[in-house]
Formats: sequence, structure tokens, C-alpha cells
Amino acid sequence: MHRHDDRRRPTRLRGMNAQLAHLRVRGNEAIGPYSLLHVERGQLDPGVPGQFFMLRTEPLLLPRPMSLCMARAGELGFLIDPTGKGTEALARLDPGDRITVFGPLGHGFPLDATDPVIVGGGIGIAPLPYLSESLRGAPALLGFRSDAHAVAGALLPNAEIVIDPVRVTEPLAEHLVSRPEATPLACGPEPMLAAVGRLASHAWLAHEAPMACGYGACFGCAVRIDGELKRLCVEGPTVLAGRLYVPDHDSSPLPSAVGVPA
Amino acid sequence: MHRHDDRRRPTRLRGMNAQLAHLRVRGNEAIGPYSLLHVERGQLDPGVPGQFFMLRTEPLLLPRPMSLCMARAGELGFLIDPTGKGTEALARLDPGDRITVFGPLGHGFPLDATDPVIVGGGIGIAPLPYLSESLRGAPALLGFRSDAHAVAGALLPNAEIVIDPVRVTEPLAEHLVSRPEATPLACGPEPMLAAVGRLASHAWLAHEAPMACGYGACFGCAVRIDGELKRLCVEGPTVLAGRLYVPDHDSSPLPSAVGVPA
Amino acid sequence: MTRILNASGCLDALAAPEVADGLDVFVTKTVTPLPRTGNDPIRIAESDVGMLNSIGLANPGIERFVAEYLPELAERIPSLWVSVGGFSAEDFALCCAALDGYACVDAIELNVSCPNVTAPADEASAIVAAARGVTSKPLYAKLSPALPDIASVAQAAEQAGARGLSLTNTLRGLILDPATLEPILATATGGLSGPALRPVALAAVYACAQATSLPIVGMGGVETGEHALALIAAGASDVALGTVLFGDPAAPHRIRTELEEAAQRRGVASAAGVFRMALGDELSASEVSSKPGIRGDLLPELTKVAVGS
Amino acid sequence: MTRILNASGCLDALAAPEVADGLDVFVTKTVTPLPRTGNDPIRIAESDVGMLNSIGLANPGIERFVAEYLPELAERIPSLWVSVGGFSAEDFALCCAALDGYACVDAIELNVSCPNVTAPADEASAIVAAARGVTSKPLYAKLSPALPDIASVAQAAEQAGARGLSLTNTLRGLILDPATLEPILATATGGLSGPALRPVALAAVYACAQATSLPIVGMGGVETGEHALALIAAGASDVALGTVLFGDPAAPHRIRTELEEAAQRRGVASAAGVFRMALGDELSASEVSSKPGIRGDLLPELTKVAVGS
Ligand SMILES: Cc1cc2nc3c(=O)[nH]c(=O)nc-3n(C[C@H](O)[C@H](O)[C@H](O)COP(=O)(O)OP(=O)(O)OC[C@H]3O[C@@H](n4cnc5c(N)ncnc54)[C@H](O)[C@@H]3O)c2cc1C
Ligand SMILES: Cc1cc2nc3c(=O)[nH]c(=O)nc-3n(C[C@H](O)[C@H](O)[C@H](O)COP(=O)(O)OP(=O)(O)OC[C@H]3O[C@@H](n4cnc5c(N)ncnc54)[C@H](O)[C@@H]3O)c2cc1C
Ligand SMILES: Cc1cc2nc3c(=O)[nH]c(=O)nc-3n(C[C@H](O)[C@H](O)[C@H](O)COP(=O)(O)O)c2cc1C
Ligand SMILES: Cc1cc2nc3c(=O)[nH]c(=O)nc-3n(C[C@H](O)[C@H](O)[C@H](O)COP(=O)(O)O)c2cc1C
Ligand code: FES
Ligand code: FES
Repeated sequence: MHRHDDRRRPTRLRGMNAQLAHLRVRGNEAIGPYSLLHVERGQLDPGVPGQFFMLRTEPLLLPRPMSLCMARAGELGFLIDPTGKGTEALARLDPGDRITVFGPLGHGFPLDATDPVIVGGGIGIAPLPYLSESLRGAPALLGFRSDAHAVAGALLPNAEIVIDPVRVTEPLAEHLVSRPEATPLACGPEPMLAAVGRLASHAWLAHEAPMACGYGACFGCAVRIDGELKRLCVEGPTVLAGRLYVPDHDSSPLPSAVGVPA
Repeated sequence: MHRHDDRRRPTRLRGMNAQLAHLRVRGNEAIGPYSLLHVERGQLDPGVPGQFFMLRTEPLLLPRPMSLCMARAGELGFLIDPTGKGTEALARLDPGDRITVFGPLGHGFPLDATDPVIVGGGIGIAPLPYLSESLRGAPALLGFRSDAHAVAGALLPNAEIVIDPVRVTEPLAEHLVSRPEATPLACGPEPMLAAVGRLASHAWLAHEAPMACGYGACFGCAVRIDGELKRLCVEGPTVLAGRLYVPDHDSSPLPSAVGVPA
Repeated sequence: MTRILNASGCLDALAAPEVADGLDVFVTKTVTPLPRTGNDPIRIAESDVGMLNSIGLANPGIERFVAEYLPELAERIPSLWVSVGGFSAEDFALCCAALDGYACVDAIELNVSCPNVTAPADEASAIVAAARGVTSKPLYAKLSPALPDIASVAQAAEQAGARGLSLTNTLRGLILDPATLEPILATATGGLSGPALRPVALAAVYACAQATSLPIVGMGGVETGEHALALIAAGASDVALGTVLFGDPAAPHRIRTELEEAAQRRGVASAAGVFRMALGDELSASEVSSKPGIRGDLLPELTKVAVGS
Repeated sequence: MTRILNASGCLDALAAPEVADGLDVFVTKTVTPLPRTGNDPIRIAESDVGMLNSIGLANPGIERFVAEYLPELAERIPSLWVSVGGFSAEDFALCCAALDGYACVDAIELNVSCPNVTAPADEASAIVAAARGVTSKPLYAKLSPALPDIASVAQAAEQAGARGLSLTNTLRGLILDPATLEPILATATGGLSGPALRPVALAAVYACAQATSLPIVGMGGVETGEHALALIAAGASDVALGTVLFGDPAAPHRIRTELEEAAQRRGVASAAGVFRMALGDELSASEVSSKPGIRGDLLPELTKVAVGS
């Protein structure tokens, strides 16, 4: 059973390799519609791919969760889709600006998964360059809404890219036909994750929820896991598909409590 | 009777030569511990000396009242003592920064006063350069707390300057002995104004009170005038001394309701 | 049409007629039976989330108000509401009776949330009932947000004969002088208005819009057309401007323009359309913006606004 | 000594023990008689003046809390308060009775201001009285600021046997999604915490400090030592940190340092000295800062803090 794999990983929050640091922005690159924010690493541990950091800058009251995208020497790289007040503030940062970073937080992807295949959709590509590097270029499938968004696909040089109306689950289904033991490691919008979960209940999905703290303090990030509302920042953000999409509900409409409406 | 002179002046608020303008800062000069803020004039009327403008800049919720200090062509000059959040924000402005200016507001000094003598203390010098210019260099007496503050005295080239512990009311008393008909036109801290009022109930005093609006809307600037709480921004800020310090109370301690505790 | 009013106590139309000209309705400062000089200075203070006031209902009293101020207001103001206050239901009735005969008074706002009058459910409704007994003018009950259950107070006011609600008055707040750590206001605490009130006022409007069918004048921290539109989407039919007027006397014109633009950005022709959608009404073709906004695709979601969860 | 606590519901000491280590007292999230999964997502939202939450008192219920969580907390936490909640006085009594036998529980905070329980004067005091009947542990009554007269509720709580006050809980607020104009939270409205609460909490502390002699844990929008010192000058003996912990898990250490520096800048050796001055006590020579601060001249004025007008 894959289901209990999740429980064996160390509780990083209790171990607290997470640290708070006040750092400087090194650069901010446009990658299609996204911003690749380069932050000096300070003493921070980059963590495991799929883990995240809480990023805060003026004038935000609360920090915003961001997956680590790249872990170049001395640097932390975050890929940001500017869709709201917080992500816009982060995407506007200039070199030299101050930023508060707390992490790494949560559970990353299992790097020992059997025959991993990386799956991403839209800004869900964010944690995948670091993941791909850690998995030494495992096969990767990426879906994007438009050619403009697909520019970010270049961050995963070996990836197969599809553009709307083709869905990334189409090449994934083919992949799973030829390699039924393959483990999808996926990040992307909720409908995509649900579709990946339907194809493979042993897939690992990097989920999203609004987060105020990222370290188990606020209970804001509740997501239905194992049929119960649990803190995504403590249980996830990577969760085994079977724990999110409980088999009995597989054919029913997606539970609306799961994930953030786009 | 001087007392009713005040009522004959046009109610500028009703006439509304006051206008709101979003302007740019031209410069910000240190004058001793004060800042002389130069703002482009736009279409604004500089008004009469002793009138004031409401100045607002980020991150202030409310604007701050400032007397017009100088009316060079195309410019409004304000002398600012950075003593709190608002005045500090104004004193920090750089050339090119945006500022919102509303005015001119209130009643200025009477320019037809008999044998005027200008009297100022500390930051109370602010409206006096413009007043002195309008009165073609009437005699002026200024008191300052220290040599550092007295640097601002240079804004009134013909002024006689005294420094603590000498009080400006000392040369004023001498002046009034030799010229009993002289009308003091004064601006300064509350104890100084009260002392001037005791020397000459026909003096005009530019008073202060916390103001949220400056145009009669909030009733925040209440000051005891003619023994009643009245809006200083409507009745003043220049008020005949006899209306502020009602004769029966002359010898009693200053009514605490008058003026802002330093 | 969405009307823009001033919040009571935040504008003197006789001192600043040009500012009042930008409004659809002018609301007077609260008038009480007897004249009041108001509280001792200092009466105002600012923090980074709002301002405090403890004006203390300074007003000439209903008699002088009717004799000296009302004639001039009648002449200048196309639509006039008078705010009345007091310390008992009789006080309110006395003021309402004195105003009843004046055709220029379009409505009376009952300031049952004056910081000196506590307003539990029965008291607010007793005041409305007393006022209802002496005038046939529309009565707007102005409520405080500092109530455990504002919706039930609104319902009680409706049953007692209120024709509308004004939401909301200030919250009690305190600001200390950073140097001395003493309260800045002479009364120590005062009414908190401005940005801090925004989410609180929005919640009050939302709760009362669901609990009653009364029209609501929304107010509390409105600084932009977006803020005004949020109140409308939460259930307010009209919007009042308070603290914003102090820093920006041009706010009535500016916010009116911004409000209509904000509606159009969402594919609705006017703010009034957003209000109708908040009520759950379907929009006619002419109410949909001819220039569909950037988020014209959001129309179907807008209709859910007043339903919530 | 001024103690720094977390605000209930704003820290899980078992998930983040390093953060809890910075506190003098750890307060649990509110525990209710039965387990609660809490409200549906979305449960949090941010505006420019504060944040909303509608967690809905997610907790394991008192039985599982005592069996599974308390032993580990007892081991890790030097000073532990348990917050309890419910929907009736009996609910509170049940929780308090279940905790009474545990020596590791230093105090019980009665969350009589849970957004689902209205708390008029008699109800809060009935809850305190019911709890008082089943435990001898110190009881802190946590009040809402959304009361017409918080001081009278505080007095009633004192008479019913409260040993302290926690001030304050959140205000009801609403935030709309700017794109859809729909409420962000699944429950539509939620509890407003953070900066907007600051002047309101300060007023509540001030009013209750004058009306009762109970020690007060002040909270609401504290982000810096200056904010904490303001609560102390208004009458709080201790300070709790809520929303600030989310963005700054290092806040306990930081604010403790800033708080003492803020006192010293005013010529007082420690924040506790500022509290004693707020009570009107005279400071001994050792309580005056040895390095007189920039405003050492303000000492005499500080003593007037709690007197106000
Ligand atoms: C573990 C994790 C990792 C993430 N990694 C990335 C990443 O690498 N790149 C990226 O662009 N985005 C990422 N996101 C999503 C990103 O955090 C949200 O888009 C962002 O918080 C929205 O904030 P906003 O102010 O721009 O939007 P708004 O919609 O204005 O946000 C308002 C509030 O809602 C919360 N919120 C809304 N949507 C989300 C959401 N989906 N997730 C979390 N909080 C939300 C915000 O925290 C804020 O409090 C991640 C989310 C999670 C949970
Ligand atoms: C008609 C008039 C003309 C003035 N002209 C000048 C001038 O030319 N140069 C100058 O340096 N100062 C002048 N002042 C004083 C200046 O407005 C105040 O020092 C300033 O508003 C204080 O704001 P702050 O935020 O720096 O101080 P804070 O003490 O932090 O102010 C907090 C609040 O109190 C109010 N407030 C406090 N003290 C005063 C006060 N004395 N007057 C008005 N509001 C106050 C502020 O508006 C603000 O809301 C004038 C005041 C008035 C009434
Ligand atoms: C200076 C001032 C005076 C006020 N006077 C009154 C008043 O007399 N009567 C009243 O009902 N409300 C009064 N209010 C409350 C406002 O009408 C309004 O309810 C509140 O300020 C919230 O709106 P805002 O945040 O836009 O200011 C006053 C508010 C301020 C700031
Ligand atoms: C996410 C969240 C959860 C909360 N849960 C509780 C709770 O369970 N019990 C309680 O008494 N207060 C709860 N509160 C209120 C806080 O304890 C505190 O009273 C309030 O947030 C004000 O402080 P702050 O502005 O510093 O956050 C919660 C607040 C937040 C933000
Ligand atoms: S984000 Fe706060 S508990 Fe998960
Ligand atoms: S400053 Fe507002 S009435 Fe004078």
C-alpha cells in the first residue's frame, strides 16, 4: 500500500529545519507571464522538491506560500504567477529589495518513488525544475493554457509540452499504458490534479490551499484528506492522490472543499 | 472695538477660493532643524498670510495643516517642524514626490492693522516670512529655543532675534511702550501667544489645534473663542487675542482647552 | 441609481457648499433636543488604521437648528436628511416632531448608535417606534457595529417602523500618544472611523441585507469606488462618505466616477446593476455594460453575491 | 514581569515547539466538549487592515484533547493555559471539570466570545459562574470587543469569579473577492484580527482596567514592542500575540526585546514598570531605567496614563 508511505517521512515541522530569514532579492526575471524571483539563500536549507517557503514583503500582512523552483548555489528561486495582491507584490520586487522568507516547510515529493514521471500544468510547473534536477531528468509532461505560458516549459529542458485544448493527462495516460508502475509526481490546477488522481491513485499531488502561516499554527489551510479536514501545510502540500480523492467518491463530482477555486 | 473686525472679513470657506490639487514637490531645504518644503503652485491661490493649506502625503490618512511660509512665483513654500508622524513624512519628501494640497483655508492676518509688529516663536515663524513680505518689512521680533533653531530667523532678514532664556515678549513689551498703538501679529507656542495676549488684547494670534479637515467639516479643531468651543479652521486660525483670552480669565491659569499641549 | 451621501458629522454643507454639491443627499450632523458644545479638546487623533473622534455631538439643539440652519439648508440642498440623537426615546421623538412639518426634510436618520447611548435590541426599536409615532417621514436607523448580533437589532428596527438602515457608526477605539503613552483624546476613547472599519461595516451590511428587506446606506472606510462597490455588492443600495472627505473634499465626484467604472470593469453598466444582482435579480440587456469589462466572464458569479453560504 | 503569550488558536505548540519556546505561557486553541472539524474552506482571507478567519473552532474535543494532547503538552510546555469553548454554560463547565484534575493546566481561558456564542452580560457571567463551580483553577474570561459596554461585562465576569480577562477576541468582518465581489470565506463573514483591531483592543483593555481590578492579557494587532507597550500602558499586565505569529514565527523573541527597549526609551527599566505606573504606583529607583531614554523627561506624565479623563 502506498497510502502509508506518507506517514513514514519525518515531520519536518517538528524537526524545524525551517528557519526565518530577512533576505535580499537578487533578481527578478520574466519567464512568459511569470516572474522568476531570485533571492539570496542566507543560511536557509533549500529542502526537498515540493516543500515550500512562506514569502513576505511590503505591504502584505500575511506571507504567501511558494514552492522552491530552483536551488542554485547561494540562491533560492521562486516562480511566481502574479494573480493577486500578494503574488503581484512579489513579482514586482527589484534586486536589493528586502524579503522575509520562512522555510522549508511541509512535505516534499518522495524522491524514491518507483519510475517517477513529472506532470505539471500552468504555474504548477513551479516546483518541477528542482524536482527534475533531483530526479536527474525523469520524464516530464507539461500542459499550458497558451504558447505565452508555455515559455516557462523551457525551465524543464527534457519536458514534453502540450497546449490547450490538449490536456496533459492525454500524454500521461499513454505513458501509464506503456509503464503501468510509473508514479506521477504532479503539480497544477485542481481539475488537473483530480484527473491525475483518477488515472493513478498512487500519484503524488502537490496541492494548494490558502495559507496564513504555513507551519500548522492557523488551521486555515484545511483540505479534505482521508475524508477529514486536515492542515495541508502539515500533511502536505504533496499528498498521495488516494488520500485526497477517496475511492468511493471517485466517480462523483469533485468535493468542492478540496483545493482553491481558480 | 477690535472685537468685531473679525466678523467683517469674507468667509473664505463659503467663497471657496480653496482648491484641491495633486502637486509635485520641487525641493526640500533644511533650515536649522526645520524643513522648507517647496511645492509647485499649480492653479492654487496662495491666499493671505496666516491662511493655511492642508497637506497630505503617503502614508497619512489625514492631511496636516501648514501655514504658507513663502509665495515665490509658481511655488508654495511651507516651513515644517518634524515632530510627529505627519510632519516627519512631509519633511522627508524629495523633489518629484507627490503631495495633495488643499487651500488656502481659514482667515489670515489683517493686512490693514494699525502699526503692525510681527512676533514669532519657534516654528511659529512659519507664516511670518510671507506676512513680512506683504507688510513690506514691518518690524519683527522672533524668539527661539536655541541657536540651532534661530537659524530659521534668517527667513525674516530684518527681525530682532532673542534666544531662551530671553522671551520674545520682553522686546515686545518695550516695543509697545514706545508704540502703544502697535498691533502685534503673532504666531508661536501657546504660552507665548497667551503672554502676547496679556500684553495686547488687540493683538492677532495665529492659533493651532489638531485638524482633520481644515474646512469646517469635522468639528475636531474646537478652541474656546468668545468663551465657547468654536471651530478654529472657520473662526481662525488668526484670532483677536481678546476673543481667545476672555478678560475675566486673564489672571487665572490658562484654560487648558485652548491650544495643543506641546 | 446608487446615491452618494455624506456620513453624518463629516460635512457642514453651509461651511463647504461646494463639497456638498457633489452629493446626492446631504445628511446633517446629529441634532439633539438641547444645544451641546461637545467634548473638550483634543477631539481627534490618527493611527495607521483609522482616526478617532470624540466630538461629542456638538450641535445647536433642535430649536436653533430649525430656526437658523434649516431655512438656509432648504434653500441650498436638493435632498436633505436630518440626523437626530438623544439619550432616550423621548429625545428622539422630540426632535422628529420638530422636523415633521418641514417639507425640505426628506428623511430622518436616527443616530441610535451615538457613543453615549447604548443600543440593545429593544432600545433601538423603542426609539424607532417613538419616532414613528410623531412623524411620517422615512426613518433610517443608524446602528453601531459593536453589537453581538446586529441583524436582530436591524430586524427589530424594521418591525418598529424603520424605512431604512445606515450602517455603520464608529467602533470605540483608543490611541495613545507615543511619547507619553497617554490617551490623545480628552475623553480617552473615541469613535474609530476610516480603513479599520471597512471589513466590519461590510459584514454589518451583509448581515442586515440578509436579515431585512430595508434599503441600506453603507458606510465605513470608503476611500475609493472599489470600496463603495464592495458595500453595494454586500447589499447596500447607497453609500455614504465620512473620513475620506477630510483628506479629499473632491471625494464625492471622484468616488462616483470610480464607482461606475468599477461596475463596468465587471461587465455591469452601473453600480445600481451590481446592487440588483446582489438582490438576486437578473439584469436586462441594457444593464450589462456595452463595453464588457476585463472580467465580463464573471457575470454569472456576481449573481451569487448575496447568497453566500 | 510582563508575560508574552500566544493568542488562542494562533499557534500549535506540538507542530511548532520552537515557536512556543519563545513564550512565557502557551495557550491552546479553544477546546469544545465534542470534536469539531471546523468550517469548510476557504477559512482565511486578507485585507489591507487585517485578516479574517472562520476556522470554526476545529479541535479534537475535550476527551481526546485530555487523552492524546495534554500529556505531550504537559511534558513540553512550562506554563500551559487551556482555552475552552461551547454553546452553553454547561459546555464550559464540562470542559473545565475535565481539566480540573491536571496539574499541568495553570489556567483556563473561557472563550465566551466565540463567534457562534453571543455573550451578553448575564451569559458571560453565567458561563464564568458555571466554570467556577467545577474547578478552582484561575479562570480568564475572553471577551469580544463587539459589545455595547464591555466594561460592564467584565465586571459581571469578575463578580462571577473570573481571575482575569483576555482582551480581545476578533470582530466580525467581511472581505469580498475583488474579481467576483463574492465573500472569500465559505462562511461569508469571519473574525477580523490584526492591525484593524489594535485601537479597538486598546479601548477594551483601557475600559476594563478602569472598571475591574482583574489582571488583563491584552491582544489585538500587536506587531511590535511599541504595540505591546501601548496595551500595557492602557492597563494590560500581559500581552498575547496572534496574527503576527503567522508572518513572523520569531515574533515572541523579537517583541519581548522590543518591548523592554520601548520601556527603556521612556526612562523605565522594564515593561512591568510601565504597567505599575499605569496602575498609579510610584516606581522605586531600581525601576527607573539606568540609561534614561530619550524621553526620560516624560516620567511624571506616564503616571497619569490610567487616569485619563
Ligand atoms: C504549498 C504551496 C505552494 C505554492 N507555490 C506557488 C508557486 O511556486 N508559485 C505561485 O505562483 N504560486 C504558488 N502557490 C499559490 C500562491 O501561494 C497563491 O497564488 C497566492 O498565495 C495568492 O496570493 P495573492 O495575494 O496573489 O492572491 P489573492 O487571491 O489576492 O490572495 C488572497 C489570500 O488568499 C490566499 N490564497 C488565495 N489563493 C491561494 C492559493 N492557491 N494558495 C495559497 N493561498 C492562497 C492568500 O494567501 C491570501 O491570504 C502555492 C500555494 C501553496 C499552498
Ligand atoms: C492652522 C495651522 C497652521 C500650522 N502651520 C504649521 C506650519 O507652518 N509648520 C509646522 O511645522 N506646523 C504647523 N502647524 C502644526 C502642525 O499642523 C502639526 O504639528 C501637525 O499637524 C502635527 O502632526 P504630526 O503627525 O507630525 O504630529 P502628531 O502629534 O503625531 O499628530 C497626530 C495628530 O494630531 C494632530 N495634531 C497634533 N498637533 C497638532 C497641531 N498643533 N496642529 C494641528 N494638528 C495637530 C494631527 O493632525 C494628527 O491628526 C499648524 C497647525 C495649524 C492648526
Ligand atoms: C469627526 C466625525 C464626526 C462624526 N459625527 C457623527 C454624528 O454626529 N452622527 C453620526 O451618526 N455619526 C457621526 N460620525 C460617524 C460617521 O457618520 C460614520 O458613521 C463613520 O465615520 C464611518 O464612516 P467613515 O469610516 O467613512 O468615516 C462621525 C464621524 C466622524 C469621523
Ligand atoms: C486563525 C485564528 C484562529 C483563532 N482561533 C481562536 C480560538 O480558537 N479561540 C479563541 O479564543 N480565539 C481565537 N482567535 C482569536 C485570537 O486568539 C485573538 O483574540 C485575535 O486574533 C486578536 O489578536 P491578533 O490581532 O493579534 O490576532 C483566532 C484568531 C485567528 C486569527
Ligand atoms: S497554513 Fe496555517 S495551519 Fe496550515
Ligand atoms: S479642522 Fe475640521 S472643522 Fe476645523
